[in-house]
This record gives sequence, structure tokens and C-alpha cells, in this order.
Amino acid sequence: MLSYICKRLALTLPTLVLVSIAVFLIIRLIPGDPALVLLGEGADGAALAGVRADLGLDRPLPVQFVSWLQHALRGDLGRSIVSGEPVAGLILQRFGLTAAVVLVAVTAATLIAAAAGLTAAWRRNSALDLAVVGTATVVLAIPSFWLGLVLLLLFGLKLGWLPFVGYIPFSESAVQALLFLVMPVVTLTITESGVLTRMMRSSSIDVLQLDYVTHARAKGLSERVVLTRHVFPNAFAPTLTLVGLTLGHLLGGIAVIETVFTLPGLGRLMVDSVLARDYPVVQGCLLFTAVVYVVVNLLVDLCYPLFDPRVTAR
Amino acid sequence: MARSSHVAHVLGTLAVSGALALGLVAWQVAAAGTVLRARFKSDIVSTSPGTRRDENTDAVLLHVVEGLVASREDGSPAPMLASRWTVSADGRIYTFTLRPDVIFHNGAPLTAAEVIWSLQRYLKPQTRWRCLAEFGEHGIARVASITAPDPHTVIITLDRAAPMFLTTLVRADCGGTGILHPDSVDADGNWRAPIGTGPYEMGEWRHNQFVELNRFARYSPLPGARDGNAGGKHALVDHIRFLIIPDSSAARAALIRGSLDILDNLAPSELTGIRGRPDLEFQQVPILDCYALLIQTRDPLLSDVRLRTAIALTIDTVGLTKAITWGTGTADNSPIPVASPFHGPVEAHLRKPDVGEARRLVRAAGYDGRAIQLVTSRRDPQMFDIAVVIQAMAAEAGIHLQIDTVDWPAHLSLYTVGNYQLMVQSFSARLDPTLSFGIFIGDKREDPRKVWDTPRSRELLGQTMASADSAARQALFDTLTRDFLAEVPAVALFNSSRLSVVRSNVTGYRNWTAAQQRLWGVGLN
Amino acid sequence: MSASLATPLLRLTGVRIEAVGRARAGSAPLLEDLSFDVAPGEFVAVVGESGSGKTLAARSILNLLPEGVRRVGGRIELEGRDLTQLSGPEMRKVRGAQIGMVFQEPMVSLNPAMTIGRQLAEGLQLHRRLSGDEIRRQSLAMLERVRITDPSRCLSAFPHEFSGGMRQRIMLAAVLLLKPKLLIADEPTTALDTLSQREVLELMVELAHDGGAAVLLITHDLGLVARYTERAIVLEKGRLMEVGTTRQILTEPQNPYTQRLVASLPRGSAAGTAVPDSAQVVVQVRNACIGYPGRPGLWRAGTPTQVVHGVDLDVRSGEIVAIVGASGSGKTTLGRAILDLKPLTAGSIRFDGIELAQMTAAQRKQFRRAAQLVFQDPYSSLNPRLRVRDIVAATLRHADIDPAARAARVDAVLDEVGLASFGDRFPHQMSGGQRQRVAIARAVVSRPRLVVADEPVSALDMTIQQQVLALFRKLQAQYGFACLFITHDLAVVRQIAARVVVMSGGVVVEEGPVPAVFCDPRHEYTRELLAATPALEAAALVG
Amino acid sequence: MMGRVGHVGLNALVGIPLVGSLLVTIGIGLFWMPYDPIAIDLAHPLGSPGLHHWFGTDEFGRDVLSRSMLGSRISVLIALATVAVAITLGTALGLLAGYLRGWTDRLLMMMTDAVLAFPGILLALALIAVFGSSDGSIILALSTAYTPSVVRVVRATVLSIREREFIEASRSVGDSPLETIVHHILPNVLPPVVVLATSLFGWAMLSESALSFLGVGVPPPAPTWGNMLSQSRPYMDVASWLSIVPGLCIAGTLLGVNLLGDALRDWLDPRKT
Repeated sequence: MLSYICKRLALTLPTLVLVSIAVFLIIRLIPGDPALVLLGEGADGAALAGVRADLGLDRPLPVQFVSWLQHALRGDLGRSIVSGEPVAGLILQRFGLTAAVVLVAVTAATLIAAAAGLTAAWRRNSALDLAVVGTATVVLAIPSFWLGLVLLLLFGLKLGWLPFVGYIPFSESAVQALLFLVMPVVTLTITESGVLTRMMRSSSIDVLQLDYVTHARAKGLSERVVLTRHVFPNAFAPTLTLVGLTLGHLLGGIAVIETVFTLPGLGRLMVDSVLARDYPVVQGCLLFTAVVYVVVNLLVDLCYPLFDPRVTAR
Repeated sequence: MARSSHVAHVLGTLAVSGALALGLVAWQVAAAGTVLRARFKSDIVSTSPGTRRDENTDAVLLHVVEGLVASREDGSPAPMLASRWTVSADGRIYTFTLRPDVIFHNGAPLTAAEVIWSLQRYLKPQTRWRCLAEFGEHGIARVASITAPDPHTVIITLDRAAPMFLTTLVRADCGGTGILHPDSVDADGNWRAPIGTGPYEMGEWRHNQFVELNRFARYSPLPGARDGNAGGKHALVDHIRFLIIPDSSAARAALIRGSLDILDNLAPSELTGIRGRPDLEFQQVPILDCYALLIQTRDPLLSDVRLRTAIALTIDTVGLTKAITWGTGTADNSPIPVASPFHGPVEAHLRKPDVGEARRLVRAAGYDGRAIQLVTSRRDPQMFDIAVVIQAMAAEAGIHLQIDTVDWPAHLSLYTVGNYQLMVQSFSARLDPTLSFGIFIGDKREDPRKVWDTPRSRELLGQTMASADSAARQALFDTLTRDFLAEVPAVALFNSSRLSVVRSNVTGYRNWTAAQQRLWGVGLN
Repeated sequence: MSASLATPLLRLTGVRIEAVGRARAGSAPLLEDLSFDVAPGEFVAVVGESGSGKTLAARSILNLLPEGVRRVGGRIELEGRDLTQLSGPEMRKVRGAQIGMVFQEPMVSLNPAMTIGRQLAEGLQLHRRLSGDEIRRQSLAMLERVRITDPSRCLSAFPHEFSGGMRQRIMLAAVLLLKPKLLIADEPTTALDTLSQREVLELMVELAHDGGAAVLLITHDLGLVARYTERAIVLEKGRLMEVGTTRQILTEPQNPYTQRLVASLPRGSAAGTAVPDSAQVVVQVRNACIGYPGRPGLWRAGTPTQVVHGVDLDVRSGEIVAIVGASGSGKTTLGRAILDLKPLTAGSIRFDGIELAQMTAAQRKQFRRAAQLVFQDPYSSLNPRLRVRDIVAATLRHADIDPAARAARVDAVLDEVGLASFGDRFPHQMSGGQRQRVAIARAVVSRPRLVVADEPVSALDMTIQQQVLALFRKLQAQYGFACLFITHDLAVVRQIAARVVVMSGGVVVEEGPVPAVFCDPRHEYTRELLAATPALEAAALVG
Repeated sequence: MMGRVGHVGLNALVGIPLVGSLLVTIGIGLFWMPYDPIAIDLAHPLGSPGLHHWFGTDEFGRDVLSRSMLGSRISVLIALATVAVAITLGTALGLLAGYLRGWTDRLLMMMTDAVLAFPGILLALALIAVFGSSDGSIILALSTAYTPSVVRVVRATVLSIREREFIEASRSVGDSPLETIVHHILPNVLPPVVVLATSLFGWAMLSESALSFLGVGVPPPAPTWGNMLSQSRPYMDVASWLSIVPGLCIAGTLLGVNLLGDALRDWLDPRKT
């Protein structure tokens, strides 16, 4: 098992290096100069050159890259050009929030999808099934930010039940923090549950037609037991893969949702840093998200045998 | 949440990107004593005046440090740490007499030694003082020497006469050339914290959350009323807290709920629902900024003044200003802002839109309908909107503009190298008309940012710098303005207003043309 | 009928099953007026081909009909109690505890996500309410009964760790652990090879006798009926054709359909005609060794696995040679190698005297047309996106004939295989037998000198098998190609081949003319294989 | 099987009118729109829906109905172009990876992994920043983000198909690898790809609107539903129609396309009898 993990991680190293180089080049290909951003419209050439030298941006690109990579390998992602804060700290601080929203939302979406998809498949072609499939299909068609704005308008403004923008760290006030997170989490849950429900329903339909389900029924097991013990684990395995992919992507930042709900999350940090040409932050964030993506997918693969023991036969 | 109906009423505008919560937290953990809470859209970048800076940084530090002189409301220099000064007949030697009663935040008294140390520090290249270039080869003058015949007198000798010397020293982006105690840096010269003489001293700075200033109890204000950055500066509250709230709807919600006292620098569209509330007071002050359409006169197509004029003639400046600033801005085709004392009848002349004439000029110029690129960005909503409106207006005369929306860094880059055909650009407040024209006039080879590169304009601009006489300068500015309208190197569009809203229990808040938040003399009921 | 049985264990009376839904309204029922009895401890077969409704009949007993199918009439009594009147919970008490069911596909009838132990325990917990220790004790004992090595390890293992035969034995264990009065076995061994099939069925008989359970064996294989059951019920297209003792049904079938079914049993002497030794050798295999590359590691290639070890074989022009063996014996691999679809690791294969590995491009082009392949699985061997005409024509893609002649040739071949009007259909619009005809047409359209047929009839029903084999014989006689016929079924061998080669573990264990090998098998493995082929026995019974 | 028949009917029953009305709208928009969708009317900003402007006007007094009509054309064209590029490129690479396997496969998988490891929106953001904001760079950015998923689907399908016996049959009659791919693998890869294309179309449309929402969408004054939505944000309370109209347009179109995709999936299923 350990050697498998090591092998998997080793296989992803080239990917990570590729990602780093790509990020490094792309961000520098974007027109715009961080020094200019810092100094503004009236800055003179000498001051610009000075700031560039301070930031090490006057060195040749390969030198900059190697130096960045060397530091990154030692866990030092450098400091933000804009705020001067260490990038690693910035990322972790923002990631905590994104991770909280994403994990809660994806868990909720998975639970909803598992229950709704399984039930719909079980009562296939009934009114209930139609309702589930219909809702899931409609949900798929709604842009997440539009949904977010509508929720904000409804619950934040018209009804005033929930605080509508901003975020309070848990360390400051747990209750407030939770209240602020309700709408982003709900939005993301709704958005993500559409695909997962459809996936769960179709794999449940496939599993329900298999002999071992009939066999379980032929043993005299009740429908509840048949569904939870025999259908669910097998139908859930493909959904789990999708959950993993979803997690991997969402943990990389939910820029749009964070924008709608003004959450200082990782996605927003990345977008803002691109817009400010804050090279170290962009590089750090993307490297970090790539690692997260790889690790999440690895974790999902490691969880997979829980639902489908055939997979352990590597 | 109890006041949901209020919230609902007021907060429609859901522009988004920030954190109200951070502000609320900051409010909850506020220190004892009275706290005045204002808002910044983004965090400050350093605590060192005039070096690593932006507008917010300037605003904070002007509460903490003071220069020898400070700008009055009208932009003219007034006594601050120097009680008076004299200028030699040749205009080269400035002799400042320091006030005797001033002490630094660390308790040390102000003497000529600190002044000389501070000025020399600014003049060292490694300090990266924003205004160092003004005292270099191409600037207003070089500093020949700084001496102190006695502890209360400082003599600065320049290599040539420089009427702009004091107006430069007071500039906010130069940090007001604030005088610092040498303990502001450590033994190696690295920056620690500003130890100044201002009415407030630097408090806690929590990144992306707030910047706090504490009342400096032993501050002795000048007599008289507040006047720009000069005059009587009174610390009326124990703490000033600038909350970092990027999102304006969050900020407005905070203001309405009472989590914020002052909301400055609103975009016109953000006023929806705030204006006219009884518990809020709305202020609108015209400022010295300038929104303009820059034209690259080196472009083969646009080097033809007829086409440039045609574009200008399609623009209904009044209509555009009204639509884009929601009636808060003032149309102005001259580079000199309406609020400037130099904005006379010549400057007040507005170009009459004339689509028919524009069409004639377009034909005369032989324009074949090819797309002309118009660069803009969304740094503030107005810049983007201007582009959309100009595009639609130009289309009426058959001029095909193609909007290229880039992000702010790219916009700045393009501006800096002059790589565009048309560009919407905004310029922050310039206190002196020379500076306002200086935005446009210059040698393109040396500085590609300049759009107006004619020997005559450069010559006239030089003369405005060398002269100290108001009437003479006015005449020069009038000539420049007429040329500017005729040659169309750019189309000045409007000056906006600084829009702010304060809660009605806030006393003494007043915005001013320099558009920099100024919270001394402001108290709470 | 069956009035002699005083108190039947199971009695079906007038059972009728229909498809539900608008589209099928008014169409014929899937099962019509089915009535039969099963006495306690009796072994009864329900015989029929695909579409006969035999599986639906079995499932309706437990009220486990698939979605979209409904029982609309009739009574199903278990010891006089009408199961159709039971509530859901009451029915669940019957399932498993009184009636057990074994399914066809061992690969999908055990839950892949649960350990064997939990799956065995489930029924016991539900119906017997035993303690954990007792459940474990009984499970172990039962696994031992079905001859699973290391039963305690088996309890914590997952189904995928076992072969098909083992899984089917575990399945039996799981069902019979509850000591049901009736065991319904739905084609329990169709997916297994000859030897495993025998093993599983013998076990089933043994265990059923031990527990006194009656068995309802659902099958299409008359051989199994003859060997294992006392009475048989014959179904065709949802209708009851005939009921009687097994002997009656086999020896004196009354119903025309039953007669046809019985006639499809492999009988008589070898059908294939031997060719003289002087006939030209088309394929000459010498000391062929074939391996598969192993699973490659991160940095190095894997170690190859040898599946064929030094095989010698000659196939002469006009001759049908059968290769017989269990799965994994290397017979399929050898067939692929002869068609140059699989490289040799050692040895040589010559086609018309030319070494395969050293053919020139022109020779290879020639060879590709002269040597054709017919696959086992008519579902996977035909491209589902192509029309039948195009599938057949694809063989001629590299032949130098003009399009008109090509189309004519394709039509002619389709006519020969009895599919003249099927040219525009897609494979999924055809039955299994029809698809296999397409596969044969595809092979013979290029007038090959050699056809390698890899289990071409294993997936077909008995009567269809007969038709396809007859077609194959006809075409072979007509075109005179040499044929290598790969199969696991000795009954088929006897109907088609003149010579047989028996393979086991990658080597040839026995070789000779069909009559000689069948009457006087020399090798132990051949003898086992012959003994385990029930169709031969049934055929002998029929005479 | 019954049920599926019923479902196909329902999917198509709702999907076809939705997509149909979209196409009709685009078609009408080619010849006629109530107003010039680009002309501004600074005298009448934020007009509510009424007789003259059925869907009201925006902050520059432009007719929302006309802008939605033009927006439908642009949004759909961008989504279609994105899908076309991603599908073509992804199918080609997926066929290569799946059929050739070995190092080609490993290299391609590494590259798709690398692209997938980027947060999609950010990749698009960066690419658009590099190439400038234009229809072309949006299509480029979105198709770059989506191609890897196409590669993966195609590759997986090829891997399962290449084990089927008819591939061996193709080889046994002497087909070259290219012939096998074109005649036998491609036709079997297309149905899942067609179904994937309908999903991609939806994702592309959503992403285009998300990019506009973040401020880097299709350059003005061309309206897309996404940038109409994004520009409506400040006026959500005073002019709710500005956000409701494009929001419903996006949702309706995606619903229609997804339903058609479902219908297509059922219709293309070779298992159906």
C-alpha cells in the first residue's frame, strides 16, 4: 500500500513540474508589470527599475524559475509582491475557508445525490423519479453565480434571514462564521448535487438490474436492506470517482462563488493575484492546487476499494 | 437582521468582492475609547511615507507625519512644522523656521537635526522616495545643500529657482515629505514604523482587516481652522480605524447597520438607496481628477488631426458625464479641473457635439471604416462605461471603434509604453494646472506616456513651471487649453466628485478636492 | 396432470405473465397458462431456449419479476399456501428460508462489495436469528461441504478472488445454508466450462438430497436434464409444450417442438470426413510457444507468461480439425497465432509452406484473405455501428475486385447463409444465431483456404447450434477450406470434426481421429472431459 | 424498456421546444430585432419592461430584448465553437492515446493531467489575459480547459473497444491501424462523444458566463447572456429584469440542450431494442 502511494506520487511529479513551468511562463506572458501596478500611473522609470530589482524581476527567466523552484522545494513559496506577506501563510489561511465551504457542500451534495439518486432509481419512472431527474436537470442548467445572486436577493435582502456578504473567521465567532457560510454552501450544494444525482441514479439503475440484487431479494431481505447494503455500495463507486474529481477541482478555488458571497477564499486570492500580477502568489497557489488535486484523487482512489474491493487487485 | 426591511430597501446593489465580516470583527474587538471607523477598498501597502505607497497609504500616513509645509484646501503651501519661511530673491534659497513646541510620538522634541536627517533620507536613492525624480536631472531643481544654522532653522539651497518646490513637498504621493524621527528606522536603515509628529500615531495594522491610528495625546495643533492638510488639526477621537472592506455593498450594509461611520469614495452607481436616508449624510465635492480619452498621435490613422477632431465631435460630453457619473460629475473638456482656481472661461468652454461635421471630417481624412482599437479596463466602473458610450457615439459618425477590455496591470503597461490607438484613462487629483497639463505634454521618445508632443506645448508648459505669477500662468494655461482643444491629442471628459456618506452622529467630516480621507477634526456625537 | 402426486410442494396453476406498459398492450403474453407441480424432494427440469419464459416462470414463484413484467393471473402454491396472496413481509419470510434460488452468472450473482462471510451470514441472521459464533460455525461447515479450500479465509474474502466455478459453489452454499424446501437453479452452470459444470451440479444434487430439498432446474441443455432430473417441463415462447418424466420426454417426445429439441442432441458417428494424408498441408505448426507480456512495472517490462508450450499441428486442405480444451488451455491463443494475430515466442508456423513471420507484404495481403476467423461472441465480434452488408464487405476491402462484383459477392454469400434480406440491418437488430451467420459469411466471403472458428456455437441455443453447425458443414463442403474448430464442447466436436486435438495446460495431450479418441481415450484428461459431457450421455440414451 | 420509451419522449418533448425556440430566436435575430442592440439611449436608462421595450432597457438605455436576441447568437456560437474545437482535438488525441498506448499514451495522459490540475476558470483567465479579450481567445481558453475531458472519455472508450473481437477481425482482414481506427473505432467512439458534446456545450455556456461575471468575457459592446448578467449586478434591486432575463435564457437553453443530450444518449444506445 505504502509503495503504491509512493509510486502514485512519483508518477505525479512530472505533472507537477510541467504545471509549475507552465504557470511560470503563462503568468509572465500576460502583459503587465507588477512594479507598475505597485507604483501606479505616474511612476517614473528609475523607481520602476528599483522595484523590479527589489522583486528580483530583472533577472533572466530561467534564473528566476530555478530560484523559485529551489525555494518551493524547501517549502518556501516566497512573499507576495502586493502585501509582502509570506505566500504559504496566505494560501493556507485562504484555503481553510475554501476547504470548509467545499467539503461541507460536497458532502451535503453527495448525501443528497446518494439518497435521491438511489430512491429515484428504485422507483424508476414513477412521479418521484421524474421529480428527481427533473430537478437535477434543471439544477444542471442554472449558472452557480446566478443562483447565488438570487439566493442573496431572496434570503439576504428580501427576507433578511441570513447575513448576505462577507465572512468571519471561526476563531472570531463560530456562530457568525457558520451563518455567513450558509448561503455559499447551499449554493454550491445545489449546483453540485445535479450531476451527482444523475450519476448516482444511472449507476443505481445498472446495479438494480444485476443478479446479486435479485439474489439478495431472494434471500428474503427487505427492500431497505437490499438498497442500503447491496445496491448502495456498488452504485456509489462510480459516483465516488466523480466526487473525487469534483473535490479536486473545487478545492482549487471556487472563484465565482467566492466572488458572489465576498468570501476571502483561495479562488478569489488567485483571481486577484492574477489581476495584480502578484507572481509569487499565483505560482504558489497553482502549485498548491495542483498538489491538492493530485492528493485528493489519490485519496479517492485509496477509498475506492471500500466500495469496490475488486480494485485492490493491482 | 431585525432591520431587514431597511437592508432590503437600501441594499440592492450587489456588486461583490470583499469582506464585510472582517470589518465587523474589527469593530467587535475595538479597543476602549471612542473609535471612528472609516473604510478602505484595499489594504495599505506600507507604513513608510512616500515610498511604497498608494492612495490609502498616503491617507493613513498623512495623519501620522507632517512636513515642513502642508497644502491648503486650494493646493497652496501653508506652514506646518515650519512656522514661517523665506525665499531668496533668486528663488534658490529657502529658509524655514521650525515651530518650537513640536514633539515626536516618542516624546523627542523636533529640531533641525531630525528635519535634515529626514530630508537627506528621502534624497537617498535606496529610500526609493516617490518624488526623488523631481529633484533629479529632469525635475524641478536639484538640492544643493541642507543646513541648520541653529536647531530651529533649516536652510535648503537649490541649484536653480523652482516655483514648484513647495507644492512638490506637500504632495500627498510624496508622503507630504513628512519629517520622521530617526528611530523610525533601525540601525541598518531598515524601516520600522513611522515616528512622526501628527495628531495620530500608528497603531495596529492587521493585514487585510484594518489599520488603526491612536490619538497622540501630546499633539499641539496649530491655531485656526482646518485647511486642507494644514491649519488646526485636532484629534477628536481616541482611535481611528480604517476597515478594509473591498466590497461596496458590504460596506454600505456596514454603514447602515452602524458598523461603519464614514464611507468615502463611492462610485456613483453605488449611491442607489443611500442618498436621502435621514440617518446618513451625503457629501459631494468636486475633485481635481480627470477622465480622458487618450489618442495615440503617432498612429498612422490618428496622426490626422481631422480624424481626431471627428472623434471628439461625436462625443456628447455633457450627456456622457451625466449618464456615467449619475449627475455627480462635471463635464470638462479642459485638462484643468473645474474645481481649480485656474479654471476660467476659456477652460469652461465645452465642445459642441456635431455629428454632421464629424462625418465631413471623417470623409476628408479618408477614413475607410477600419476598426480603431479602444483600450479600457474595469478598474473602476466609469472607465468601462466611458468606452461603451464613446463607442456608441462614434458609431453615429461612421467611426468603428473596437473596445479592448484588459485588466488594470495590462492597461497600465499599455499606457506606459504608449501602445494603443485610443485609451480611456483616469488621472488622480493634480493640485496644480501645470501638473494637470504635465499628464499630456512631453517628449514621446523619452516618455511614451505623453500624448501631446509638440515643441510649442512643451515650451508653454516649461513657462508655467518657471512662473510664479498667477495672471501670467492663467494666460499660459488659456493658450494651452485652446491648443489642446484644437489639436486633440486627447479628449478631456469630466472631473468626478468625491462621494461620501457619513452617519449623522459624525461631526466635522468634510471632503475636499484632494480626495484624500482626512479624519482629524472629525468627532463622534 | 401429475395426479399421482398427492401433496405437491409447489403447484403452479394457470400462471400468466405479461409485459406492462402502453407499447406492449395487446401483444402476446410472455408466459401463458403455466401449470405444473413439484413434489417434495423431487428434481424437476424446466427446459426451453431463450425467449421461452423459463426464467420468468422461475422468478414469478418468488415474486421477483423484473421491472416492466407482471404476473396477471394464476395461483402459485407452496405446500398449499397461495404465495400470490402474501403481503410483502410474509413473502420475504418465504424467500431464502423456504425457497432458495441460484442464478446463472456467477460473476454477477454475488455482491462484489461484501465479503463472502457477510453474504453467507445475511440469510442466517434474518431467518434463523443465530448467534454470531453459530453463524460462523455453520458457514465454515457449509463451505467445507462445497469443497472450498481454507474456508475461514474464504469468509473474509471478496467474490472477485474466486473463479466462476468456486463462486457458483459458494452461491450454492449460501442458498442451501438456509435449508430451503425448494431450490430454484436458473441455468446454474451455463457460464462454466465442462469440468466445473459437472462438479457444481454433482454438489447441488448431493446437498439437495442431504437437505431433502426439491430442485427446479431451469436449463436449455437436454444433457443436464437427462443426467440430473426426474421430470421435465418443456416451454417454448411462453407456452407449455410438454410435461413428463425425463425418460419419456427424451425417448418418446410427443410435441413437435420437443421432438425438434431432442433431435438437436449430437448423435451418430463423426460427421466430419477424414482427408487422405496426401492432401496438401495448409497450416504447419512446429514447436509453437506463445506468451503474453507480463504487467509492466514502472521502469521495466513485466515477465511474460507462457500459455502455449511447444505445440505441433498440421491442418490439411479440406480438413476440419477440432481443438478441445478447458478455458486457459491455450487453444484460443494457438488459433490467434495461426492467423498471425499473436506473435510466437519460439517455433514456427507455416501457411502453404511460407513462414508467417517472414512473409512479404504481398504475401501477407494474400494470406489475410486466405485465412479467416470466426469468433465465439456474436455480440462483440460484429461492429455494432456497421450494417451487415458492410461488415461482410469489410473482408474484401483489400481485395482487387471492382465494387459491383464485390457487392454481388456479398449478396451471394448472405444468400448462402440464409440472410438474403438482412443486408441493411445492424447487428443489434438480429438474433444470436443470425449474427453468427453474419460472422460466418464474413469469413467465407473471401473464399478462404483456412477458417479458424473459435467456439462459434457456444453462445447459442441447442436448436440454433444445430442450424449453424449444419450451415458450417455445408459451406465447408462447398468451398473445401481447411478448418480449425476450437471448442470446449465434445458434443460439438463429434458433429463436425474428423480429427480432434485435446489441449490442456498449453500442451497437446491427445490427438487422433474423432471416433478413435471418443471410443478409446488414452489420456486421463480426455476421459474426464468425455465423462463430464452430459449431452453425449443424453444422446446415448436417446439412441 | 417501457420506461425508457416514456423518458425519451419526455426529454425530447421538453428539450426540442426549448432548443427550437432558441434557434427560432437566433433565426429571427439574423433579420430583425426590435431595436439596435448596441445603440445607447442615455435619456432612458434602466427602463422597466413595457410596451415599447418588452424586457426593459439597461443602464445605457439599450433594449434588453434586442440584446438578448443578439446575445443568444453570440453565446451559442462561442459555445458551439468551443465544443467543436475541444471535440475534434480531444477525439484525435484520445484515439491516439487509446490505440497506440505505450509512451504516446503516457505522455498525453501526463499533459491532460497537468491541464486538469489547473483550476479551469483560472486557466481560462490566464489564457485570455495572454491572448487578449476576444471571442477567439475565449474559445481557445475554454477548449483548452475542456479538451482533456474529451481525451479521457475517448481514450477510455477506445481502450474498451479495442479489446472487442471485431477489432481483431479488422486486423485479421489486413486493415492498417489507421483503417481500423477510422472504420471501426471512430464510429463506436462517436456516440459517447456526441453525448459528451451536449454536456460540453452546457459547460461552455456556463463558463463563458462565469468568465464574463469575473470581468473577462466577450468584449463589449457585443452582448452575451453572461456579460449581460454580469453587468446587471449593480442594478439587481432597482432593475431586476436585467438579471432575470439573461439568467432565464441561460437556464432555459442549458435545460433544453441537456434534455436533448439525454434523449440522444437513449436514442444512440445500441442496447435499445
